[in-house]
Amino acid sequence: MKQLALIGLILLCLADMAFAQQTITIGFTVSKTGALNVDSLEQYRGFELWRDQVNAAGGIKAGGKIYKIQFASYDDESNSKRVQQLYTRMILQDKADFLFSPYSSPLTATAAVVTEQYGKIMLTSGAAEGKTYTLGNHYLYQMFAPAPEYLKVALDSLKSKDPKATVAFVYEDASFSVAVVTPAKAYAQQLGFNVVFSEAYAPNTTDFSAIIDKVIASKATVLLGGGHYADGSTLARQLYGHKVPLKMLTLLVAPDSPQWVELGDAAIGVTVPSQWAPQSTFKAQYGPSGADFAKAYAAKYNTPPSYESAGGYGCGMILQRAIEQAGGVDTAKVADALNATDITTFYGRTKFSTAANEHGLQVGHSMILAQWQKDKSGKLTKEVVWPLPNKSANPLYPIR
Amino acid sequence: MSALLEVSGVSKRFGGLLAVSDVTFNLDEGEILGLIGPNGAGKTTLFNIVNGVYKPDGGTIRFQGRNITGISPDKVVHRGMARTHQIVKPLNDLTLLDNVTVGACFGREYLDLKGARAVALEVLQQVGLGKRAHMLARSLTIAGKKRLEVARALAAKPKLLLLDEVLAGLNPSEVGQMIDLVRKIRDGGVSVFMIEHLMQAIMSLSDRIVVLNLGRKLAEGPPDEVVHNSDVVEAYLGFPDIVDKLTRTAQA
Amino acid sequence: MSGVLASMIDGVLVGAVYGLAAMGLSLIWGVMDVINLTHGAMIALGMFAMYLLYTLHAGTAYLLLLPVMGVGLLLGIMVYWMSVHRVVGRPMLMSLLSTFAVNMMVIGIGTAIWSTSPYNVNYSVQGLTLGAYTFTGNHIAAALAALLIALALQWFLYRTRTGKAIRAVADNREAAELMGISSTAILTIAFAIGIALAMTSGALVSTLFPFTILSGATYQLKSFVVTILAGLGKPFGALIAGVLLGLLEGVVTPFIAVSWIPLIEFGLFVVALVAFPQGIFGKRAAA
Amino acid sequence: MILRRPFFWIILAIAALFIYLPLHGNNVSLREDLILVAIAIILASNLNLMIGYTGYVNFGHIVFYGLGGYVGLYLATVRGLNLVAAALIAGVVVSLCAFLFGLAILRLRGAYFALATIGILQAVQSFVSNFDPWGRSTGMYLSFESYQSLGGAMHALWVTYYLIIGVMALSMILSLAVKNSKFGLGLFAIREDEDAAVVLGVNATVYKSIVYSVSAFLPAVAGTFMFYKNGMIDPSIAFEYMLSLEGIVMLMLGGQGAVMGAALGAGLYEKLRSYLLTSPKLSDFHLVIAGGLLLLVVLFAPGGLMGWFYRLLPRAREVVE
Repeated sequence: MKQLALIGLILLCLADMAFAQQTITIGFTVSKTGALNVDSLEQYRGFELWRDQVNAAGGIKAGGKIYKIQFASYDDESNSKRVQQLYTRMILQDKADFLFSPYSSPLTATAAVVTEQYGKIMLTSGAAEGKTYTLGNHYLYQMFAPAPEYLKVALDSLKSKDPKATVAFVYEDASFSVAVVTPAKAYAQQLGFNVVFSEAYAPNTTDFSAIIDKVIASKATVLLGGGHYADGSTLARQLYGHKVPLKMLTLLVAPDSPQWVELGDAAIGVTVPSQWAPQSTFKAQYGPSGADFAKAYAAKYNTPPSYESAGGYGCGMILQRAIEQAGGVDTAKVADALNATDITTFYGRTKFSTAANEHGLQVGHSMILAQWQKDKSGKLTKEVVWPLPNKSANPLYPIR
Repeated sequence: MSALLEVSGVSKRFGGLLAVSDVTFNLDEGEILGLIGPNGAGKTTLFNIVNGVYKPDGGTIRFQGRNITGISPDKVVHRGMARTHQIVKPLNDLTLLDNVTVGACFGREYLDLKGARAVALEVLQQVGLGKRAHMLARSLTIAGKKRLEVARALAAKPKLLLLDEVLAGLNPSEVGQMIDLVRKIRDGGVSVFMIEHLMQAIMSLSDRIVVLNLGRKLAEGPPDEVVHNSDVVEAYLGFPDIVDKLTRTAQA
Repeated sequence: MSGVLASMIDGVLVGAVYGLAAMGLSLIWGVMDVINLTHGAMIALGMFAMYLLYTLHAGTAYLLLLPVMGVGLLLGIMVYWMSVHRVVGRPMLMSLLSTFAVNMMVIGIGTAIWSTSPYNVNYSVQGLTLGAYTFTGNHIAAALAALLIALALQWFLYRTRTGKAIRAVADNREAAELMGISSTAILTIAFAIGIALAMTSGALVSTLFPFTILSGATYQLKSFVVTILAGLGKPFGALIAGVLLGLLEGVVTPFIAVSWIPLIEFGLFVVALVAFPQGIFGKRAAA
Repeated sequence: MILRRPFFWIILAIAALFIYLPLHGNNVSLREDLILVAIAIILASNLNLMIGYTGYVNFGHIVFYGLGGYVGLYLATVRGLNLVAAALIAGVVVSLCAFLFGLAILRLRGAYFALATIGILQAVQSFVSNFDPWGRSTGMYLSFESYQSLGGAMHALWVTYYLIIGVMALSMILSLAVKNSKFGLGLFAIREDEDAAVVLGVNATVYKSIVYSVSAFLPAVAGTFMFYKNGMIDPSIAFEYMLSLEGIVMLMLGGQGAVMGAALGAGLYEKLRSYLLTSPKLSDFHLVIAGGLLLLVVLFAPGGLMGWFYRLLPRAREVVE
């Protein structure tokens, strides 16, 4: 009888231990198909690497419990119509505790409607456009520096090289690039540049010859713009094919991807405003160092991480820290912890605005400018060229 | 009293071809007027002008004393002129009842659906299709489809009925039934204007006949008079058997 | 050299490719009264065929057009028997839907294989530089290829036995059958040629622009515009209409934002349809 | 008159089921699935008026839904109108637009009309993408606070759901009413043979214009509700060509011409698609399967499911219309 009681006690303890180890479900959609799939995949790999590393290390320890991470994710086809259905499904059916955003500003905006309706925390990456955060949300947290920051770095760097440059803006007519370029135009004029041409193109454009002919006619020497991977890479190729005499070419998002090397000579000298680069030298107060992250990422995926990947990993890290500080997964407590977050990781500083009219907007993170250069062996590499104290190489100017 | 239908100086040109040229004739109330002529004489074109499918290039058409030149076919029906087609045009996937109901709904009296169904059933009985009212039109034989054409036109309660070769393709007993039907229609107070190739039939049915050749009116008059018209005989010279028939019919 | 002129030349060069893309659509439409909605998917398959062949066997990309054409003929025969044969002569809605169904399947399979990521054929021909403007060799070569194919097609339709039979069937299927032409065989051949043309144009486009499995849709819509302008089954009509369309794009773009182009193009399309419901060069569709 | 059709009560029962099922146990997840089914039914039913009743294939039917969404959202957010009023005005405005488009393209027959509808869709999408007051290709966003007027976000979702189910029921009732009317008979005559219909007295020009504008009204109203619920609208989701084409697939699958056909096809297709999309093995193949189904239906069963059902039970025509 005593033995039986002992066995019972042991069983109870085991059950209790098993109970102490819980799972946290994190929901998000990935654009496996559709126009956004390249960028979205990189973001997803960031999420995935974080999950695998956390689980391998035993899980998140908070409030005396251990939480393993599991994902609930679906393909949104780069289409915001599906996003709401899928986020609702993840919240209600898959019982997701927290959510990460889909890739891109419009998809995030639609997902935010659902997450706000159900009062769920969503960390967004790959969604720089700031409008969503001004619509009166309570549970959104943005990892990326907001859109107006993007081209500031490029224009600042240009100012130091060629204060009299003539500038053209050619950009995708989509929420993110419009949100980037509109303040950038004003900033360029403020810096005294002559903006000679500005035109938006349709998101699925493949033939840029008409716009390129206009750029040539405008006699611009610097071109800023682009949008996402597909259009940005095509624009760069065709600018090169038409031998447009540009001294500087800065495109959003696309040149940050490791795939950019496929452009060959057309890739040389192209600059990209970046949330993060492997060369970034932030001293991590929390989580891995930049070098460790890059190494682990390259080992797992055979390709260097892009800033989408770092943003994705960053979402995980910041959420993990907030859970640890909150001592559990209670939404209100985690939200408080996130609101109080001000931390530097390998990804840089992270701090969210707590003002009611822009809750969750990223106010701590700053951007860098990276440039594709040929190293001594003739291999294409991406170097940080701005801001100067952080640089890993000197800017190449003019590029052609 | 003025004529029911007055066609004066009507012409129609397709590209370089003058299909109908300066045709003038009248149709009186209560009359059966026949329209004959060799193939390509412009008979169906003339029908199409009269009921508004084509706009004439010149000339006027008056119906019941009012000018209807160039108004669309659906309005012509509302005025009280209905027609059938030489090449039948059944509404294949509708029942016979629905086919005929369309005629009644949008005809001269512009009935509502309920009233139209009643009329349609009546007319289907009249043309001998009453038992098949709920069949699909596509399942009918050619003779049945011709009757359906007539039924739809009748359901519009027209003052004038245009019949375009309703006898063609029917076997002799069906021809006989159809001829009886046309007579009954006229006796019911509807005037008839009909194109027919079957000479025997049209000679016996018509009160008067208009002959077209190469788009022109060749002759007009009672059947026996038309048959003896030398122009008509000449026009049909290419078809000796027809001349033969014409003469025989006239003698009979 | 002025920007407008450069823009016009660019327009003409790419317009020739639009013309080529439309020839297949126009041929099938003219011969069997079928609006082939697999057209766009076939153009996309042409792009990927070129991509695969070029990765296997780099060299002169233009020589690879021949195997692409061969694949197109085979695929055309398959698609004809799968989706078109049973609906030729039925209401146009039927063939519209059956070809659309095949289109969905091709796009679905293509998405499963290649996802919808953009691909490139990394092949470039030395271009021509006039002043500040450079016209890429790929564009010039593609326009020339389009012209050559139009010539070949014209010769085929007007000088060979089979070509004449195709025209006879297009003109009047029953009469052609009475003259001993097997209309089934001719329809199969015509459909196969139509698909081969679509794939060839796709292969050429792949040397100019990046593409995804969905890229065919744009060229399919442009093919509609060209076909409506040109009338049915006329290779040179299509080429000229294509060039006109490209020229229009070229003339207009220096003066307005490029994002307005689709509005102008589709506005023109609707106007052309309404004004010339049977095509400008006219072939009456069965009433 | 229409109250005497048994199917009228079946429609009401379906709508009641749509409301009861998710409400029972507050199953919000089911509600989200059903809302997409309801939208599909609305689009397919109204498309049925054109394709199934009148015989005119509209490849660009989605243009009404998208334009309705834009007009409604603009009125509701920028102009601050009440949601239902905004939706009704959107319906009227879009119907008027449809009437104008119809004046231009309804003189075309058959395939030419079908092609012109693609042109209209693309032209409208391009126009909206360049139209500043509607945010060009960025579209319009709804403030989270705007849901407060409907009692908070959670409640607003239920309200829009009821509204959309209402529009769904109205769409089916409209189809039923048209089918049993003189107007509907005129449309059927046009579908079977337009020339014959005209000669029988049907004013085809007017009838086609009316049905084309009528088929625009309810999709436009539904568009307002749906994009309001969605929280944002942009040209690529408002005018999705693929969705327009899927509407045709649904209709063929269910059986064109039958009121139930549109609803059945829409329901089944949407269910199938969400199943395929969330099943990891099949998600790449949903297009293949949908295309294969469509091909089989077109080649071997042009009457769709309802056609097959009617052949099995001819008497059912009077009940399940």
